[in-house]
Amino acid sequence: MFDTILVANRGEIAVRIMATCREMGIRTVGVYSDVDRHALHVIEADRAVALGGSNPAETYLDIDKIIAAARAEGAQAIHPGYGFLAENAQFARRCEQEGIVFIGPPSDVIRDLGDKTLARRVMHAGGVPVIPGMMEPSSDIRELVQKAEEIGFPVMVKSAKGGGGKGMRVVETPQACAEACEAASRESMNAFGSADIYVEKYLRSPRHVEVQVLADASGKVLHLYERECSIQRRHQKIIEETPSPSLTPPVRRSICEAALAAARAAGYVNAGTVEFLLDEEGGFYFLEVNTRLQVEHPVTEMVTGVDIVRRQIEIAAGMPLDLDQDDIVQRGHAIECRIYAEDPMNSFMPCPGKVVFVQEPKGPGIRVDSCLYPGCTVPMEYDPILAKLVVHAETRDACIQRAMRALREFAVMGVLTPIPFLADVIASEAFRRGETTTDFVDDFIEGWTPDVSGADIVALAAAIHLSLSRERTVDGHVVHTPAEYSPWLSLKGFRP
Amino acid sequence: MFDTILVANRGEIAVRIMATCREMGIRTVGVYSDVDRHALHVIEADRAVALGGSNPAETYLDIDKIIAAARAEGAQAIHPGYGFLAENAQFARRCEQEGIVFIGPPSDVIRDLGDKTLARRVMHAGGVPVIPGMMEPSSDIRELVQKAEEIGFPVMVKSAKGGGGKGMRVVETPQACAEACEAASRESMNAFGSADIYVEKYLRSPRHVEVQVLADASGKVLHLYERECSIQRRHQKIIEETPSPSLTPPVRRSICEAALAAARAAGYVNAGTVEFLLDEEGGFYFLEVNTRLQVEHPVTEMVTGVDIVRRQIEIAAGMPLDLDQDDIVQRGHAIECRIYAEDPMNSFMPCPGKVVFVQEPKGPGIRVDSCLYPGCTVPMEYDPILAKLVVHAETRDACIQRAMRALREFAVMGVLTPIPFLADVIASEAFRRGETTTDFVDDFIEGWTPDVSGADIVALAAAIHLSLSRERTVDGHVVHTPAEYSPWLSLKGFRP
Amino acid sequence: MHVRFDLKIAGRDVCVRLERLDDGFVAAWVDDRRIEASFAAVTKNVLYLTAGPGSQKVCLERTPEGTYVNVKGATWLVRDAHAADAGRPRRKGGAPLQREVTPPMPSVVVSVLVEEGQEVEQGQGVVVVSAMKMETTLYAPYAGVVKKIRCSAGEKVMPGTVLVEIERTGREQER
Amino acid sequence: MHVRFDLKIAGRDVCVRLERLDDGFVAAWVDDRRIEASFAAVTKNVLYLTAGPGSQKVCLERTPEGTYVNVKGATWLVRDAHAADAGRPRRKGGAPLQREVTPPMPSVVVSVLVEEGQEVEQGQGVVVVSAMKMETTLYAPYAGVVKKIRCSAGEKVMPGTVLVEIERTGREQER
Repeated sequence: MFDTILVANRGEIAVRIMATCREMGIRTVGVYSDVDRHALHVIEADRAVALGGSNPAETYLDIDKIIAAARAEGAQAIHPGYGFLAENAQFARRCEQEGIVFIGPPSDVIRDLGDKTLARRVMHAGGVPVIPGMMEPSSDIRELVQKAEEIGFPVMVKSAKGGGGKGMRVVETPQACAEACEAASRESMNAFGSADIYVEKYLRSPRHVEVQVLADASGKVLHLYERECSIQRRHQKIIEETPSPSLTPPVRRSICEAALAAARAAGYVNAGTVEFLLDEEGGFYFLEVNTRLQVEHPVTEMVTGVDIVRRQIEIAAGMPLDLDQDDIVQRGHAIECRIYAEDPMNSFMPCPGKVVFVQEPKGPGIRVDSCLYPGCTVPMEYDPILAKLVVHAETRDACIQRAMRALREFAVMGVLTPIPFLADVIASEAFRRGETTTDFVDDFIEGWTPDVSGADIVALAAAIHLSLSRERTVDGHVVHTPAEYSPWLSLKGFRP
Repeated sequence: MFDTILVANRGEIAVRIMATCREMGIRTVGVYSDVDRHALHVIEADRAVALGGSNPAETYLDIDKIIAAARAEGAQAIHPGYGFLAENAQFARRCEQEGIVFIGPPSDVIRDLGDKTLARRVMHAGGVPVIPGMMEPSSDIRELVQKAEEIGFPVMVKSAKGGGGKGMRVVETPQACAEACEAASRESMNAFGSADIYVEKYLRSPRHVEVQVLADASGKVLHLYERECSIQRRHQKIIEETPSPSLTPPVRRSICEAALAAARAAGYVNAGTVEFLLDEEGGFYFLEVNTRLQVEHPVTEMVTGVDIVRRQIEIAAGMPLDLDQDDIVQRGHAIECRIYAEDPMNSFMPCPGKVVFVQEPKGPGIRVDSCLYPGCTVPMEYDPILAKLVVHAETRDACIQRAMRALREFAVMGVLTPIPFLADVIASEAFRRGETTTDFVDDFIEGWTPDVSGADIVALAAAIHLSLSRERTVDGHVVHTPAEYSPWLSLKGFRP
Repeated sequence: MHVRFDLKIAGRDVCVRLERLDDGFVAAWVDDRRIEASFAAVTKNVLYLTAGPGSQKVCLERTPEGTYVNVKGATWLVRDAHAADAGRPRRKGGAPLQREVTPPMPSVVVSVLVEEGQEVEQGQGVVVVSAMKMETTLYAPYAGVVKKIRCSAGEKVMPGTVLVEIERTGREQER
Repeated sequence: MHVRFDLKIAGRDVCVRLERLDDGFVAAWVDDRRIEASFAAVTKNVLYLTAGPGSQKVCLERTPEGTYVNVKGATWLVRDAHAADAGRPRRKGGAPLQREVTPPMPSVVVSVLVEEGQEVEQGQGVVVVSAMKMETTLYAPYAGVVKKIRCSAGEKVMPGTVLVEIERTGREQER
């Protein structure tokens, strides 16, 4: 087993990975940018290396600096977390060349699965259902339009290399097709350096269901069941759960089998996620493979009891999976809510800043993966995820109740968060009924306003708090009013 | 279902019960003594009623006051927690008379199981193995000595009514027997108003294994497997785990079956725990039934996935158990460490006081049930339990590693706790090997001293902290030195 | 004797008059509503408040911007109504109504889309900024001529900083 | 220029001399050991300290009794060696060595076992106190005569308060 692992990431995921490393007796090396000097992942690391600079490109994405830090600190392995270098085949290759173990799949697997039409061909050949559409990319507009007509409208036009919505558009009619293909090809060229695009069937209101897989170097492949991740805003998941309320037992069996077939077809090793779209008739189609630890992996950990990060490290160290498929059972229900620094009242715009107060919920069935502490800074340079609230209970109904309790006990002050919005989504009849499609948030936000009925009590509490200036509180602290915000003199001794 | 429940308890267990109530949409009424005015269970309650006074007898043990509070606040049910009135048959009876649901077994079941020889007869008749010994109590010394000789030395002399070690003594030789019986009988008379005692076989270095049961009003009885609770000091458990490392699968099956038989023999309803002593040959003997929620119930919740408090409330509300025995599976391993306010260096003497700082561990597989907050008072009037650290992992080894991590991340300052002692116990070879008998702590403490090798770093940190007086910290707070503890002038701007 | 607080909460002015504030008891008017409540300052950040039939835990933290208050997971910023800037009106789902080219949050400038002296239409994109992996285009609030560009690509900029000055050429400018 | 702290930690005197304390860097002697370390005051209660090959999170809270310091789950009380009371010697597994009849912790008196004027042996139980469900018997530290009983059943008593005064009759008392 490794004695030192470098965690090439920041935020809650770096903190979470380090927790498992500490349990395994593995020394952790953190890395940090200038603005992350006092970030929690630095404080939690046994050793932290400054990368210098603050932009992602010059810090968490800088392969040379990360490799140099691993060398300097004697790390035998690097865990990339998610985002940043996690799905960068070039980085994985570089690790292989340097003799450092990359905790993830081999670099050529990352590369193949990153090429969308190649991945489609691999999956199709492996017997995995893919969305009807082109298996080879093209930049020939006439060919593209002809294929679109064969597939039948509406269709989705996508970049063969891209991701993140760039070069992607829905085409509803034959008339609009040529122009859409031209625009998509141009965008793909600008963004990814390739004009190659492809056309596939567009699914309306699909559900997003993914399957967690684990594969060891000997070729043993297991699945850890599915996650339902349809509740998204800006194509980014905000609520995930498992089991999926939309899968019947036979569909669950099929989709998990398909995920195993996908992992085998790709020669997969380590932990990965096979994403599918599910149509209204229960048909499912391969979307892509995420060749890394997912943000939402904790819901799977809670219902299967498996520590996925520990398994990743063991597999990377060459240990076999000492589990069989029958050992892995879904028990109870788990829901994850992502707590971003963002404003649900304003298109979920990110809100960097300083967290002045935080109190996380706790108790039975509650897990919070977080990088928050009072006084911590949420920098503008990176993804605004602050914490993940994960709850587990015997049934979906009990889990919903637990999630509502936990959200109401989750206090973050100083930056905006969607906590009240998430609580209202979870409490909604539509969510309770399991009506979770990728359109959910757009539909729900339409009719949503935050509850302001408590404003009077809030005003009273604030007035009392202001009045207690310089009085001693129960815990022996003195409450101070900053001079710049003291409209009233001290009320010490004030009585009617 | 009830709409309001009064929780007739304090501390971590009241907080834990209220959490489940909130999830079930049930309003909670807390009660509190004068010294508990700012206790966490008051802050967490939807409504709190002052009982007046501070001694247990005039507050949490005062049946009239508790009943009056329930009436005044419209509570349809009372959850007694553990300790205080939880196993008081008279209180349960009073609730029955008042038409308030007592969340626990019927009062006559509590009464019968509280009488030790009656419980032994009930169990024996029900086919449950009991410790060889007398089935009827006596105060006739000659008869007692004769029975002791039949049983064979060493024997244990016990009060028929008592508990908590009073009137209990081990007799090694026939010569010492008469005098021991006389003393025990006298003590029993003084403590419990009855000279009746009995004699049973004394087991050396036994293990303490108990089985959680659930029974509904229709007579359905299920077990939730065992807990190993051998690690004790002063006859009080401090570390519990499940599964027990000492049970073979056949013994596990037998002991769980015996627990079901015990619950059936007693006509048990609601959640209860059947305690057994396990000898070195794997034989086990009925010890007693705890007719309440146990302190250590969370380890069972973590490995079975069942919320025991929710089941208690549902059963009390007349709902049937919608589970079958086959639905209940042990998964993974869980360990609980009790965090008392006590001094492991000084015979675990209780240490009341004020908690000036607390930081609880978190992350995957960790649950902390606690009544701590910075500034909270630990009163001298009650049991010194502050918190329970409960960890869950796939295997016992991983669970031990997780417990060690969590203990090292659990910071409590202001009152003494056994956290460093617990960490050393958990890390010990003997514990890892599962050699946990009730003698464990006495043996372990012999050779134990706290690690003081970090004193230099602590001194340096303290000196830096003292030097930072009145400097701004990263989070924008100002560190103040109380005037009475400022041996040095402010070092603001101090440079070499 | 009364103590009066003019507060601004969620865009609304609220007047709180405390009539009595004993140890653990408060009597107040909140606008026209009479509230009597008991309270305990449990820690410097936690107030336990019982008003009417229920009790609640309230978390509070005072900052130069105002007092943050959290009740049941929802955070409110309570400001002194006199000191608070009037507050920009906000529309749900839309950016704040801007009269100037300034970023909505601390950001890095990705690119400047116009040059000094250039004529711009109302609603024309002038600067692209990026924060937390999300790019936002800032638009000209009115038609005019770009008078001065006050930022460049790669620069960190804060809300309130005017990135591009535009001289209005519409009718309102005519005197 | 040096700043010197004479501290008492876990019964031991430790002298810390800070030679340099820049923003984030400290050079010090701890007794005879030279330590150079970097640090960050992350919050008012958390110091992040890197000394040698490893880093650690240190929690600190200052109180009138001294500074509490927590590292890896273990809490230390660091006192000013000059101000700290000499500290009673402690034996593992035993009560502190007492020269007076005083409770080891805040307690309630359960019963007084002696009367004024009564002769007591060394080690004879004189008062039973109770704290947190645990009863403790306080013993006569030496043989003597009970001069004054300063407590009664039900009373709350604190460490340091002498509950029973005993006039010594042993040899040492003879002048």
